[in-house]
Amino acid sequence: MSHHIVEVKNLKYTYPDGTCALKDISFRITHGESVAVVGENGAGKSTLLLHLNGYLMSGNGIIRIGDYPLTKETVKEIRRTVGMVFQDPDDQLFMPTVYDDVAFGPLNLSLPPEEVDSRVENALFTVGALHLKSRPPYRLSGGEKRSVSIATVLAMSPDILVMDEPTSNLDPRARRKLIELLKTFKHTKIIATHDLDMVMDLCERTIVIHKGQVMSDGPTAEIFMNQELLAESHLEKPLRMQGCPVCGNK
Amino acid sequence: MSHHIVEVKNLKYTYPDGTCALKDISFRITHGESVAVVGENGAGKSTLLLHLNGYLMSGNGIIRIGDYPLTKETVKEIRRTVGMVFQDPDDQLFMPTVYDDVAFGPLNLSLPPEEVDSRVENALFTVGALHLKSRPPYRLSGGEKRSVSIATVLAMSPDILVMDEPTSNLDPRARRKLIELLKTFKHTKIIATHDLDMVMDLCERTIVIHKGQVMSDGPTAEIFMNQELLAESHLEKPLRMQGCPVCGNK
Amino acid sequence: MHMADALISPAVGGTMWAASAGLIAYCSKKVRDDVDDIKIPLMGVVGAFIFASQMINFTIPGTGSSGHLGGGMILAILLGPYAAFLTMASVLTVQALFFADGGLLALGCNIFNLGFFPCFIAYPFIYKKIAGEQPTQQRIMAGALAASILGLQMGAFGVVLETLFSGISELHFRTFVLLMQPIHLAIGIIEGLVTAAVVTFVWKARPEILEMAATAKPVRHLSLRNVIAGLLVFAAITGGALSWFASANPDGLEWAMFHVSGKEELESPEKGLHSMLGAIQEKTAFLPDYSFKNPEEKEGHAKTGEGEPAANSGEDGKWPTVSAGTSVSGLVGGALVLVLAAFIGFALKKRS
Amino acid sequence: MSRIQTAFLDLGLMDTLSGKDTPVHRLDPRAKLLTTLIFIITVVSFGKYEISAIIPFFIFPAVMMSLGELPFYYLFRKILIVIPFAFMIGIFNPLIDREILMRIGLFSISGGWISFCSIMVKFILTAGSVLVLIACTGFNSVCMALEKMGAPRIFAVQLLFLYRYIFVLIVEASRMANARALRSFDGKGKGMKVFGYLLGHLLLRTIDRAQRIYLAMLCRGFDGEIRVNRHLEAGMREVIFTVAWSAFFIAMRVYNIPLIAGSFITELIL
Ligand SMILES: Nc1ncnc2c1ncn2[C@@H]1O[C@H](COP(=O)(O)OP(=O)(O)OP(=O)(O)O)[C@@H](O)[C@H]1O
Ligand SMILES: Nc1ncnc2c1ncn2[C@@H]1O[C@H](COP(=O)(O)OP(=O)(O)OP(=O)(O)O)[C@@H](O)[C@H]1O
Ligand SMILES: [Mg+2]
Ligand SMILES: [Mg+2]
Repeated sequence: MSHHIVEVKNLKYTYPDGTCALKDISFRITHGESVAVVGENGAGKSTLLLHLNGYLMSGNGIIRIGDYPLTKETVKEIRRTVGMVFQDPDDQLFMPTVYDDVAFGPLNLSLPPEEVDSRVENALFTVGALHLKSRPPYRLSGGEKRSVSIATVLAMSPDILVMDEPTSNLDPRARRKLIELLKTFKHTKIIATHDLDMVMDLCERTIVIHKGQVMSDGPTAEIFMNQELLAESHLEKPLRMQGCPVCGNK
Repeated sequence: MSHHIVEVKNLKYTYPDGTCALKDISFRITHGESVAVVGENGAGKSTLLLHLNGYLMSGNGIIRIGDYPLTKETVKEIRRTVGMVFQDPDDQLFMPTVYDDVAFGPLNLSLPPEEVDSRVENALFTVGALHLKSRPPYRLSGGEKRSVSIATVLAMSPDILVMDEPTSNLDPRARRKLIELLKTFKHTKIIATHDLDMVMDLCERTIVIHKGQVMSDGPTAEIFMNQELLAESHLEKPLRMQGCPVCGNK
Repeated sequence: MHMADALISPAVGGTMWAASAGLIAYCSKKVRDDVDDIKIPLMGVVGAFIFASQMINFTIPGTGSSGHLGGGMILAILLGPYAAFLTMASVLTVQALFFADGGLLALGCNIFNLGFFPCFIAYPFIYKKIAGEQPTQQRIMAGALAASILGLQMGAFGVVLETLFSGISELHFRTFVLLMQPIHLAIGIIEGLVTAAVVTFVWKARPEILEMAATAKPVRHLSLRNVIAGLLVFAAITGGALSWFASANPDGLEWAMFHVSGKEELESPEKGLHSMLGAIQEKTAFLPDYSFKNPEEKEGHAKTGEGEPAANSGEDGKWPTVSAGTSVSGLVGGALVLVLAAFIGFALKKRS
Repeated sequence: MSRIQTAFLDLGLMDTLSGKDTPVHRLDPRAKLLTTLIFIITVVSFGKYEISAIIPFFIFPAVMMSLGELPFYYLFRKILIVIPFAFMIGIFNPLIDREILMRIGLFSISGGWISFCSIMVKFILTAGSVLVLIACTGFNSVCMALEKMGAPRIFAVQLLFLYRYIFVLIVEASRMANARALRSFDGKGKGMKVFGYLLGHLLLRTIDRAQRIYLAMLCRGFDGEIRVNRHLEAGMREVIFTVAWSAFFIAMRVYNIPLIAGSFITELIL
């Protein structure tokens, strides 16, 4: 079964205004892998992620999710398989209560009410936010919002989780909790981020994007040891690898 | 001369809806100090900063900036002394071009046009953004926006810089450049942030806020060594002090 | 339902420009005097919100087509009438300039149709009355629905009148009204429902936002008497402009009557029809005196005007020669000039 | 590509075009605004059966477009997008006004068709000239010009704010629409109710943003008055530009050049 494979081949994308955001991207992610997509501001990370669930489609290049190539016919099926978590939870939480929000996707799949209910409870339980069920999302703290926005995606029981900068704006503990949470998931994970320390904790593999091209693709540890590569793509070693300024460790 | 002193005594604040955001805050910051304000989401950091330039005023407690207590009469004077950099540069850059934006403050001070002009040039030069002068702000990258938003504040030649989460949403290189820039300033700096690694680089003193109260106030290095304190206030050691997971250094 | 430049005459466009400019000046003064400075950024940002929200669609139940938020009513509820009018005017200006959606000359008409009616009629006299001081969800719902429908009906009627007075379209008053009003009833209902949904959402989440707008003092100052007085002044200006226009073209008023009342009733006296058709040409002329126009052209048009009923009665001998001659010349010349224009453009481009 | 993204791109592209540096771009915005207005008024003032006399007016946008290095097809496509309303109103003319006004050989053309064509030509000209104005002037400059020409300052400032924050809010709105689309299936979840919630949330965020902006303004000494350190300079160039074009428009309005040229040619041939 190749159900959770993500394959991108020679993907190119130019925004209608002529900005060439993706020049030539190819990679293959297999079942259960956890992959980071890193690169400077404007490198094309978000554009790439938007292709994975068919929000953007270009004639150029091939995307396969599981057994299907992504086409107009399969996009509906594929959106169930690929769950996307946005950078700003406020973009994702628009219903009057947390419950409604998490139930929004399953209801649109026309599932029976009991099934919807159990999915919502499960998803909220998994992220540890069951107690927020009846709260309106705009009254939640940043960390709580983030957990709920992940729950909205989990409730669709996706096989692949795609996340755009999930740790931004969280306090250290909330960030840590999120990392722990994500570690427990067995899904295939694709995470675009600037938080390279999280990458070290979560992803065994890293893809570096630079000006719309794959600049490097390999084991996370190797990539972060490559000083030149990092400098060229506006990155730095993860902070933890930079040595402690107090005790002077390198 | 006690011009750049910031003193807060027994400050309390309750939002009109009844949320008690600040319970009892006191501290004193002297000329040229660089102080971090840290704490979990919702601890009250932003609320505290909003008091320092008189946007929020409560009958309870005393705030002194330089020689004056902050009151309705002195607030205009004090707003010149305290420059505030917001978390989202889009909130701060509201004029049609970078030049207009940086000139906005000096023009409100009714300075003569040549003086305004030279201040704008100076401020933009200081942050290394002179070449962006005639660009509209929505055409700037995240890092550029941040630099310009600092220039808008510098053009008022404030004595005290107050910043709310200045490194959020920047890629590693842009973040590094910002830290280098801030290091060169001789102003008194007060920075609310979750980026504890930046705190280590920039601030010799740290104030930990927890549930609207000052939980700890002291040299940064000491505070970050206090594991218990950090745990209680939802913080962690800065990542660089957590040891490298690759080579196993602690 | 944005009016386009091509559908209005300079007189109508100018009058509506004057009216809207006057209202903008008046509202600016009112907002200025309002002590609340925060209105300045708030208006701009909420205007941007209206703009952005118009780009998101929703599916209209049962039809499969999609709709979006129009804006005037929700702005009035959020900002109060004066600030809302200014904001609506800016939204329309951006639409006109960037998307050519409603032209520069027609901007006055559009601001009046989509800004004045919702902000100064529907909001104070419908919404406020229904929603009352202590709004409930039902009251907000009913108020927003009624006010949106009424505002749009008046706006649509404005479009009808402006189009007819401009005399570019052949549509009869009755047909046009029967066309516009029901379409805008549907649009109004949808707009009302959406407005109500958004307003109740905000009201539940952050009631203080609506209270802020409702208690802002300008609203109280807006009395029915002032509005009626304003409308009378406007009517006087319009009337003045139109009668200036009519006196310069003696048949103008008659022509307008003819259009408004429909063709049939006035058709019987052949003379009347002739002079009217003749008047159509003059009416839409820029400078009302013939002497400014090329006599030959006038001749040709006048002839065609007179020749038409003659054609019906079978004696179509004389006019086609003259008219065809001029028309063919016109076409040839037009094509020539068009080529010339393209050439000029091309040559300049090459050079630069 | 969703509508909202297209709109954003449109704005962005128009804004980019207006940032070019050509002789046309360098002109004072007031001159261009005034000239465009005169252009539109003269075009609109033509009788409803006139077509050929309007044709010379294409020279103005053609010249502006080439001097300003503006992409013709792009602007033309933009006009086509908005043409339906004028088309819908205009198309009644051929249905109602069937009086034959013109015969060319075997073809007889009714007044309705002529006036319909006239509407379309006028539409292309007026809409086109507005787009050309923005593409070679920029919105901010047009606002400044409006203010200098007597529009209330608060209105001009408000326009500037609106324009500035369109760029921010459209991105926010499109992300929300995007998030909704990814969890909607078979058109479910795109109804009015959800739309209301979506906009409600966006509105709350927008109002919060307004509050933060206000605060940022206060911090920089805002006292209810917006000041700008910029002066527009209109020199001889601007005067010549405006007067020359206006004279041209009025001349074209008074003399039907194509007709004169055409009769000259047809006479030569016949
Ligand atoms: N809607 C759009 N229209 C035109 N260009 C766009 C659009 N969205 C993004 N771009 C451009 O495409 C390029 C890639 O953008 P993208 O958002 O994918 O970068 P990113 O890697 O996600 O950056 P960040 O780290 O800042 O999120 C950038 O140059 C950007 O300016
Ligand atoms: N406008 C407001 N009305 C009511 N309560 C508010 C308002 N703004 C903030 N609060 C509440 O006041 C408390 C302190 O908020 P504040 O924004 O100061 O926290 P913070 O330390 O800046 O958090 P973060 O790290 O998330 O920025 C929180 O409980 C918050 O919910
Ligand atoms: Mg991104
Ligand atoms: Mg904060």
